[in-house]
Amino acid sequence: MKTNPLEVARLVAARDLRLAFRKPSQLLQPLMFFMIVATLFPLTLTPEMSRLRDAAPGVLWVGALLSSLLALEFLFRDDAQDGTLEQFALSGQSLTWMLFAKTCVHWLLTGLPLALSAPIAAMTLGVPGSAMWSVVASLALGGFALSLIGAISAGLTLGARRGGVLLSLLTLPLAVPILVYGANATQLAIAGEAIGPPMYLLGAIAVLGVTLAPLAAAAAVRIGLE
Amino acid sequence: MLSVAGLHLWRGERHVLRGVSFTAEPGQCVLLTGKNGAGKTTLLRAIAGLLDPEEGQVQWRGAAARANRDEFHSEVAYLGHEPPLKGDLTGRENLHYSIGIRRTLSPDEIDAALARTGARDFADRAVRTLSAGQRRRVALAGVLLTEALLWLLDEPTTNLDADGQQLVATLIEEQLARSGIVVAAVHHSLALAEGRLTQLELGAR
Amino acid sequence: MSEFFSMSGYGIYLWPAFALGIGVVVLNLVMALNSLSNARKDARRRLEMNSPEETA
Amino acid sequence: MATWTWFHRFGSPPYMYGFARRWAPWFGGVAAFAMLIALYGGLVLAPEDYQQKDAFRMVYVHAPSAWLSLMVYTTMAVAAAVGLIWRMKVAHAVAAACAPVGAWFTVAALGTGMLWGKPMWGAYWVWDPRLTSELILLFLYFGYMGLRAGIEDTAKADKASAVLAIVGVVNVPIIKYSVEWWNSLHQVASVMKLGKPTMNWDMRWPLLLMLLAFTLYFAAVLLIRLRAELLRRERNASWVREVVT
Repeated sequence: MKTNPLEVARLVAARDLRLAFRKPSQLLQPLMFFMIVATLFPLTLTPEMSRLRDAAPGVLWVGALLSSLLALEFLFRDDAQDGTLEQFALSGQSLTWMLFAKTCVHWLLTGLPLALSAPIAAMTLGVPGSAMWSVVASLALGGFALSLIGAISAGLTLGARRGGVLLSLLTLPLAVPILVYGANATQLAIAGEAIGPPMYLLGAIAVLGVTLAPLAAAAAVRIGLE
Repeated sequence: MLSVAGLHLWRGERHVLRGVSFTAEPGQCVLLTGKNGAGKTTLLRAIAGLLDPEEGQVQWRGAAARANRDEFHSEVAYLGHEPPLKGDLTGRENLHYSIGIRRTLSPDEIDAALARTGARDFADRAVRTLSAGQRRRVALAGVLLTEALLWLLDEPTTNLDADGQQLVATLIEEQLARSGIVVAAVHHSLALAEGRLTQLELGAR
Repeated sequence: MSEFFSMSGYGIYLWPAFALGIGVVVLNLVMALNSLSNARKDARRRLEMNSPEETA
Repeated sequence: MATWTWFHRFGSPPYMYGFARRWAPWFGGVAAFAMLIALYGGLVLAPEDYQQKDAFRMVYVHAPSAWLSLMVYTTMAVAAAVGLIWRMKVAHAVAAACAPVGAWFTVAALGTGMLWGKPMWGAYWVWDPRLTSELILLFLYFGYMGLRAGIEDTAKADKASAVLAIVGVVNVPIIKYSVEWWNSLHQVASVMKLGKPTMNWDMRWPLLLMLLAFTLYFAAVLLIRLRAELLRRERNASWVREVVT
């Protein structure tokens, strides 16, 4: 009997989770990278908390963006090399749906931990404790949108030489809106204001991403397998 | 049932497939032969729909395979050069996930398939630690588990010992007996009953 | 005339901008023609190399 | 029926090659003529702006460049989509021919914008929303060209970059909106916006003519580049022999 879509998604997700926990170092590296980037700013800018606080949204978001770019490289690469993506593409199931599941797991393993650990970095940048929930929420939502867009670029660079740099080159301009709204939400949170408007816009991008990005990623992956 | 008509395919500068045509009925096996680089793998990948031929068509059950991709693929098992296995998972886990996304599987079915290909003894070891031949046996169990009508096998006997090569021949015979179709790229001919066999030599010009 | 070139003092910005714009226009035309003539040369060279039978 | 034959004809490389050869000089000629008249109209005939004085004449080179930068990207994405959906090789060649031209005009739009900005804002670079969007557009072009260069097989590069162009074109309005939104939050006081001062007809017709001239010019350059692309892509086809000898 043909597997139903929910079960397909569960199996795809379960496999990725199991593999990830057998190689935890790959999960932790982007996180450490993020922490190091956040540390470099006080060292290069100023140790003065009041000035760091102004720079904090930028530091957190650019750091998060760069470290999620690092993690994006692993999204499809192993699966392309060992033939797993080929089996996905030939399974008779929707590749779009399977890649969506993969992308969600990717966010769960990289974007979410990054958002959850952001308060540590934020604290060292002088962000007040009252803003922490908003920082976490904005980074989590923005990270999800970023994973969706990144999935397209990760698929597109499968067939390319020097995929790593190219992946960043493709993703960064597309990520501008996410960065703008996300950093603004963080900024408002630090100032103690409501973060509603940028969060809604970020949410709108995430919704658009959920509907369109997996389709584009599936098309990209099929091209990459040729 | 499977009909390939006038496939032309270029890889960059090379005109790899130059108008390949053949048909295969249920219970029939097509062996693709030819030198290295003659286009055996390319043809198999084009039939599977992984490559997009510039000209020509692959038809399955009388309809274009490309137009009904998902239905076509649910009846196809493709085994490439490298067994599509995750090194960090055991053979059993690999099959559970990779075949499980195609059809609902019980653990007993997996066990039976592994036993059939002689892979049960090492099915609970991480694939990374298996020899190339052992991996191939696990992958063959995967092909069995798909219950697909059409098998597309690329050098299925690679890395297998004499026993294993015999096993592949037997598995193909059984698939044909079930009215399945097998298209296989091979270097050495397989010990198969003549009547069901068609040979197609590629790159012969 | 010099009044025209000074453009009420904005000439030092205006003329470089027009030079840039026109430069890009000319450059693109030249590059396009160049790439066409290269492609034609390439094609001709290939035709000379390959004997007629082979190019079926 | 008529549209269908039209579609097939334009899908045929030799037909398209001949079409490009016939029409490129006409587009180019008309464009050059219009450009000269528009230059004269803009630099000499048009009166100076009461606020920006003669600096407003920047618009005659900045606006057409900015227009082309976006128009070329859109053309590229439409061609890419046609190529992807109808598997039309000529359309992919059109998309490939678009990218460098578009990138160059984005550079021109940025450069002229900066030269306009200096007298208006007192600095070459100000984080003006339009300049910022233009800069991101340039990065989008870079990504597109990088992806094309990174994939060896032409057919594969065509398809992958087509997906990217479509994703990019969906993103362009979102980027533009987000940049404007970002700018409105950080409104710096009394910065004069680049762009359209209120223009009377004497000022406006040279601009419209210049936009037309740039568009025709782009058509001419595109057709020339298309011929080069077609020759390169179809080098094994028999029609190439006839057109180059």
